Amino acid sequence: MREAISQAIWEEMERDERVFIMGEEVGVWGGTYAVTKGFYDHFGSKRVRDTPIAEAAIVGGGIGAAMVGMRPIAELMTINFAFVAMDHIVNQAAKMRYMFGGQMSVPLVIRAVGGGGRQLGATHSQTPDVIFAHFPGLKVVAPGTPYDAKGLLKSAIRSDDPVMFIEHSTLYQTRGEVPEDEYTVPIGKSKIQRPGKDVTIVTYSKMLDISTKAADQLAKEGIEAEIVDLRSLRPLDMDPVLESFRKTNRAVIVEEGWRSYGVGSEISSRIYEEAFDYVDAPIKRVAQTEVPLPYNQALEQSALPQVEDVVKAVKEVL
Amino acid sequence: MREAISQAIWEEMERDERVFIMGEEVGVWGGTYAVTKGFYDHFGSKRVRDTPIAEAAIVGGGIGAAMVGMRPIAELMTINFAFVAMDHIVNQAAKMRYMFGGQMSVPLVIRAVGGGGRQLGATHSQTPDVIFAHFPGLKVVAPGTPYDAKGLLKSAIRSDDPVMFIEHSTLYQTRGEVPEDEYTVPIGKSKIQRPGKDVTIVTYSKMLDISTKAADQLAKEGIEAEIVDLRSLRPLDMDPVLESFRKTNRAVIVEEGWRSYGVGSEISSRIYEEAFDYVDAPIKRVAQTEVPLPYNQALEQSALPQVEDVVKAVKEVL
Amino acid sequence: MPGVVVYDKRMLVPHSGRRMVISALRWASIGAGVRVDLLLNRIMQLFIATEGNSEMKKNDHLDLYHQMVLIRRVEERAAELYQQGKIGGFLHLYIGQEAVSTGLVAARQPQDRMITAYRDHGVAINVGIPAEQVMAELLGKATGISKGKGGSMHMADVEKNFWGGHAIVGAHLPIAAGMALGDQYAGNDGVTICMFGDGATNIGFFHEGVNLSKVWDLPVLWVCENNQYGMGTTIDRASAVSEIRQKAEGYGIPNERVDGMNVMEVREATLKALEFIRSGKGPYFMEIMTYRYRGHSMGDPERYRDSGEVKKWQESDPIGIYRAYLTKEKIAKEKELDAIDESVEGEIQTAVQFAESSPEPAPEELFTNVYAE
Amino acid sequence: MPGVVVYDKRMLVPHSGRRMVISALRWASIGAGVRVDLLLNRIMQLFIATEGNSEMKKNDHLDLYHQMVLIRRVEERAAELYQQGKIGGFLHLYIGQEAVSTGLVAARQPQDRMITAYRDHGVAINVGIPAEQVMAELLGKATGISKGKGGSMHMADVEKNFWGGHAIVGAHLPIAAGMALGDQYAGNDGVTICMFGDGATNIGFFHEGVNLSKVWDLPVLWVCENNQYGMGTTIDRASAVSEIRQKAEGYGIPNERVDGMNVMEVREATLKALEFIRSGKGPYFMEIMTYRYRGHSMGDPERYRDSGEVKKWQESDPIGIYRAYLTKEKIAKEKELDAIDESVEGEIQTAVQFAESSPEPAPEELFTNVYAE
Ligand SMILES: Cc1ncc(C[n+]2csc(CCOP(=O)(O)OP(=O)(O)O)c2C)c(N)n1
Ligand SMILES: Cc1ncc(C[n+]2csc(CCOP(=O)(O)OP(=O)(O)O)c2C)c(N)n1
Ligand SMILES: [Mg+2]
Ligand SMILES: [Mg+2]
Repeated sequence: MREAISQAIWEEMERDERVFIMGEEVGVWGGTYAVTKGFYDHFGSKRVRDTPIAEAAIVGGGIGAAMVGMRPIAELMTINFAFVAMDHIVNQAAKMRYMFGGQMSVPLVIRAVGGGGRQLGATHSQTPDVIFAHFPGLKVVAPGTPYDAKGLLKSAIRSDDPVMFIEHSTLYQTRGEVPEDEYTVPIGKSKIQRPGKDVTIVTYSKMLDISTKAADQLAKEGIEAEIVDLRSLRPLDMDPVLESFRKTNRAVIVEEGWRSYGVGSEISSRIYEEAFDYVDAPIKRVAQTEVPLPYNQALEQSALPQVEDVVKAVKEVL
Repeated sequence: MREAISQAIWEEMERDERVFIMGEEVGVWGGTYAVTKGFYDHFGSKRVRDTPIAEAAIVGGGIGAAMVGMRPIAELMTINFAFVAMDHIVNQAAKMRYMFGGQMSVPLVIRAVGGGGRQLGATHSQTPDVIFAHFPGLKVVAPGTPYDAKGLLKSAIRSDDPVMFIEHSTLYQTRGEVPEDEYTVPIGKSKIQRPGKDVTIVTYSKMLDISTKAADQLAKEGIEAEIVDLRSLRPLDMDPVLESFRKTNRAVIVEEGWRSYGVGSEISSRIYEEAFDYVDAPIKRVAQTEVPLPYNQALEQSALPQVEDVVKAVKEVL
Repeated sequence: MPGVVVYDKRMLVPHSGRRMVISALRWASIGAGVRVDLLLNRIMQLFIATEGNSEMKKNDHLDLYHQMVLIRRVEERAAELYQQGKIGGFLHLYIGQEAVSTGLVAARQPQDRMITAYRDHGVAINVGIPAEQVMAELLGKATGISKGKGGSMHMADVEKNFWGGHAIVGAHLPIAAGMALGDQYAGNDGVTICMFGDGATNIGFFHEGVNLSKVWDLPVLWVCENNQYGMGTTIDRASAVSEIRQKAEGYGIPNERVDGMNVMEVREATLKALEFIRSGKGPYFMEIMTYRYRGHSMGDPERYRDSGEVKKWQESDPIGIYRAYLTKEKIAKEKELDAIDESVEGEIQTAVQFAESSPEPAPEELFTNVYAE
Repeated sequence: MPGVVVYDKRMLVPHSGRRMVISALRWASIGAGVRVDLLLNRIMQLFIATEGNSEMKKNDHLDLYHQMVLIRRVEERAAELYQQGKIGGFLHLYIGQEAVSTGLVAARQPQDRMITAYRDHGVAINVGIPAEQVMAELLGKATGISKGKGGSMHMADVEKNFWGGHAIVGAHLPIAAGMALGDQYAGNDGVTICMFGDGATNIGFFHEGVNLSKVWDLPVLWVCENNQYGMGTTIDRASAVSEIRQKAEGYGIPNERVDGMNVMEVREATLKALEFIRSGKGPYFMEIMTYRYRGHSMGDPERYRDSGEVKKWQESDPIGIYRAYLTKEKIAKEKELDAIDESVEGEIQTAVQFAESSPEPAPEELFTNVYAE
C-alpha cells in the first residue's frame, strides 16, 4: 500500500502544480514511513517541505495555503499528533466554508498514519478515526487496500473540501492490484470487498485484513461472510451495508479503535434504524479493549481485535 | 445551577487547601459565566488564578500540579477551546497513570462549558462531549440538574482520576433543590429522573430539560415517559437504562450533539446488545442536524433538538 | 498555474473619496438585485491608475476620516441593537481602536490580504464591505456578508481580500502564515497582514505561526493590536514580557512599536513594513499601542479597570487626533468633516433599514456550504 | 496540608560511590522479592548528611563516571537487543549526550524533580533506577520500572522524583510548569528540571509552558538539549533562531549556553541555575550543546548527515573528556576507571539476565492502572 499512496501523491504533484506536501521529515528523510522517498530529489524543497515540529502550523499553514488556491497535503507523522492540531482540523478546516457563508474553500488533505500493534505505547498507538468522523465539514477516509488507497487519495487531493486521510502503519506492507492506468475512487462510497451470504462483516482499514482472514477461516467451515468495507467514515455510505444485511440478516462490525462511542455503535444503530425488520440476531461489535495501549507486546495484542475474535463473533450471531 | 456549581467549588476549596482553580478570567472578572464571582476576593490570587490564554498550559499545568499532589480545577472558558488542549486531555491526563504502570495520579478536574443555542457561531457552540467520552482513562460527567451538578462536582474534585466536567451554558439559570447539608453524587451512575411506563427517554445535560418538557406534553396525552439521565458518559452506567427499557420496551435517545458517531449510537447499540429480546420498536435518536451551527437564530434553533422533536420521536416508537 | 487566485491590481479596494461617489450606485444596485460586489469591482476599476497609494490626496484623507467615523457609528448603533435583542451572540466592539485597521488598510495594496480576530468590524468597513452588509450580518440576515451564518465574529469578503474574522484566539496566525506561503509559492507579491490581540500572543498558535513565517521567510506582516487587555487580564498578568514587540526578538524578526491612536503613524509604519516584506526580506512585526473604550464584549462587568483609565485614553481619541491633524494641516475644514459626520448618520440609517428589512436566510440555508458539492 | 507529597531531603538519590556498595544488596533484595525501591530508600538514608552536594569528593566523581559508562553500555546493549527483536516499539538512544543528564542530576537536590522526553534512559540511570529495571522495562517485563507498560519512552520513578519519559514532543513542558506550580503552591523549595530537545522548541507547548513559568515566576529550570537535529531536520531548517537560548529572551528569562560534552561544566552551570531559581527569582533557561551519535531512533536512514560529522563530534566524547579530566587532575587513576568500566560489564550482564528471565506482565495487567480505583 505504501507504493500506491506514494504513486498517488507523485502523480497528482506531476499533474497539478498547486499540489505540494509538507510535514515533519517528508523531505530529506524521505518520510518516516518512506512514503515520500525520492520526492525531495525530484520535486525539490519548494514542493516537498520539511516543517518544524509544530502540528498546528502544519495543518493551519495547510489551511491558509488551501484557502488562497493551493492544494496542500499536510502530513501528520502519526494521527496521534492530530490532537496537537485538533482545533485546526475540527474548528478551522471543517467550518471555514460554512462560517463565511460559502466564501472560502479548504482543499486540504491531512494525511495521518494511525493504528496500534507496534508496541509504541499509549500515546502513539491510537486509532481515533471516529473522533474526526464526528465533525460535519470534514471528510474522513481510511482505505483498506492498495487499490482504494491510491484512488481515494487522488480523489482527496482533487476534493475542494478538507479530507482527513488515515493510513494504517501495519498496512504499508500489504500487496494488492493497482492498475497502471489513471483512476480514482470516489469518497463516500462503501464497497462489498468479498461476497457472501451468511453474515455481513462491516469493517474498514486494517480490520479489513483481519476480517478477510476471519472470512477465510469461516469459509473452511462452510460459512460465507460478506465483507463491506466502509472506506469513508464521513460521508458514510450505508447502502451496501444495508443491502448486504437485508440478504444475510446478521452482522458483525469490526473496528480497531475502542468500542464505546466507536464506529461500530454508529453502524449498528443505523442498521437497526433502517433494516429493523431484517434483524435475525443481535448485531455484534468487535473492537479494542478500553484501555490505553500498553508497550508489552502480548498485552497490546490482547487488547487489539484479532482474527479469532471476529470468527467467534460471527459464530455468535449465526 | 450556577450557584450549585459555585457552592461545590467554594466548599471544596474551604475543605481542602490543595484545591485551587485556574483558568481564563476566573479571578478578577469573576468567571465569564460568573461561576467564581467573589472567589478572588475571598481566596486570593494564589488559589483563584487568572491564566494567559493558553489552554494547553491551563490543562497541562493542571496535570503537573495534580501529579505532585495538588487538586487543581482547570477551567476552560468553553469546551470549544478544549481542542486547543486536546493532547493534554486525551493523551496526557487520560494515560499518565497507565503508561507508568500506576506510578502517577492525575486528580484534575477540567471544567468546561458547552452547548449551543446562544448564536455564538460554528466554533463556539459545540457539544462535543462524545469525543472525550471515547477515551479510557478519562471520566466524563455532564449533569442536568443543580443537585447533580453540585454532588458530581464534589465527587470529581475528590476523584483521583482526571474528570472532564461539562456544564451547559443555557442551564446556569435552571433552578432546582439543593440540600443545605453536605452530599456527593457518585460518578458513573445513571439515574431515573422521572418515572414512567410507556417509553424510555435516555438523555443527559441540557437535553434532560428538553426531554422533561416533552414528557410533560406527552403526559397530557396520556403517555408516560420514563427519563433516564446518564449524568456520566464515562464510566457509562447502562443498568438503569436497561432496567427501564425492559419495562417499556421502547426507547428514544436525546442528545444535543451531532447524530453520527454520537452518544445516542452507543446507547442504542448497547440496548440492542443487552436487551434484544425486549425490543418492540426500533429505537430512535434525536440529535443535532449535522452541520456546523450557524449564527442566525432561526437556523441555529432548527438544527438543535427541540421539545417537539422529542415528542414526535416518542410517538414514532409507540 | 491553473485556478490560482491571483489578485488583479485593478481590483482595488475603495480607497479614497470615490467611496462616496459610488455609494449611491451601490444602493441602487441593491434595490435592483444586482450582485453588489461584482458591480462594485467594475466601478472601482474606473478609478484605477489615477491614484497612487503612498502619497495621500485630500480625498484620500477624507475617505480615511469617513471610514473611522463610519466604524465608530456602525458600532455604536450595533451596541444599541444588541441591547434591543436584535443582535445575538458575542459582539466585540472596536471603538477606540479605529486608527489601527484604518491605517493598515490605507497602506496596503489590493493584493495584500487582511485577516484578523473576532473584533473585525473595523477591517470589514475599511476594506469596503458596505455598512449594509455589515449590519445585515450582525442581524443574521441573508443579505449579510456571510449570509447570516457568521455573525459579528465572522465577517469576511474574499473578493476584497479580507479573510475574516476568526473566533478562536490565535488560530488564524498559522492560517495567515499559510496564506503567505500560498502567495510565496505562487509567486504573487502580496503580503498577508495578520492582526491579533496582545492576549493572543500567549497561545501556542502564535509561536508556531510566527516561527514558521521566519523559517520560510514568508511575506507576512504580524500586527499585534496591543489594547493592553485580554478580556479582563492585563498584559503583565498574562505575558512574560510586557512589551509585546520583544517577543519578535525571540524569532529574529524585525519589529517596532507604533502609536495606534494616530492613523497617519500607523499608515506610515505599515507602508515601510510592507515595503520591507515585499522586497523579500521575510516577515515583519508591529506592536500597535491602542485601547478599547468599551467592554471586551457586551455584558463585560469591567471589574478590571476604572473609568478614569478609560477617560484618560479617550483624551487621545483616534478620530479626534485625526480631525485635529486634518484641520491643523489645513487639509480639510471643520465643516467638511462635519459634513462627513452627518453623511455617516445617513449611511447608518440606510444600513440599519436595509438590515432590518432584509429577509432571514431560507431554512434550506442550514444545509448549504457544509461541503463544496 | 493533607496528602501533599513533600520530598524528604533524606530520600537522597544514589549520588556517590555508595551506589556500588549497595548494588549487591539491591540484587539480593530482588531475589528475595523485597520491594527494591523501598529498601533502597532506607539504605540511602544511612548515607545521608555525611555528604554535601556542591563539593565533589573522589567517590562522587567515580560515581558520575560510573553513571555515564553505565548509560552508554546499557544503550549499546539495548541496541543489540532491539536488532534481535527483543525490544520493540521506538528506541531512542542517548549515546553522546550522557554528560547532559549526568551533570544535571549531579547538581540537583533530592527535592528537585526531573522530567524529560522519550530519550530518557540517561535520566533513568542517573536518578538511580537500577539497570535491571531499565532493561526489564525495555523488554516489556513485569519487573520493569513501569511494569512493562511504558517501554523505552516511558521510564519514570516517582520515588526518586523522576517524572518520566514523555513521548509527545513538548507536551511535558506545560506539565513541568504545573509541577513547579505545585511546589510553589505547597511551599516546597524544589525546582523542576525539565529537559527537551531543540526540535521541541518550535511547538506551541514550549511557548505556553515557558511563558507561564515566567508570568508566575515558577521554580523551573528549562533545559534544552541542543543536539542540533530534530529527527533529520537541522535547527536552521526548523527554528527561526539557531541559538535556542535567544528564545528565552522573548520571555525575559535569564539564559545561557553550556558545553554539553563536559559533565563538570553542565554540573557547575546547573548548580548556579538552581541556586538562582531557589532564591525565588523565577525560571532559568539553559541551552546545552550536545550531539547524538546514533540515529534518531533505531531504523533511521540518516540521510541528513554524513559520517564525518559524527566522527568529528566523537572526538570530544563526553566520557573521554571526563576520563581525561579525572586522570589529568589526578582525581582517579586509569586503572580505577578501567575497573569501573569492567564492573559495568558485569552490571549489564546481570541486568540483561534479570530482564530476560523476568516474567511477562500477567494478562490481567491490561486492565489495571486505567483508573485509581
Ligand atoms: C482559544 C481560545 N481561548 C479563549 C477564548 C475566549 N476569548 C475570546 S477573546 C479573548 C481575549 C483575547 O484578548 P486579545 O488577544 O488581547 O484581544 P482583544 O480582545 O483585546 O482584542 C478570550 C480569552 C477564545 N475565543 N479562544
Ligand atoms: C507532537 C509530536 N510531533 C511529532 C512527534 C514525532 N517525533 C518524535 S521525536 C521528534 C524529534 C524531536 O527532536 P528534538 O526535540 O530535537 O529531540 P531529540 O530527538 O533530538 O532528542 C519527532 C518529530 C512527536 N513525538 N510528537
Ligand atoms: Mg487585547
Ligand atoms: Mg534534537
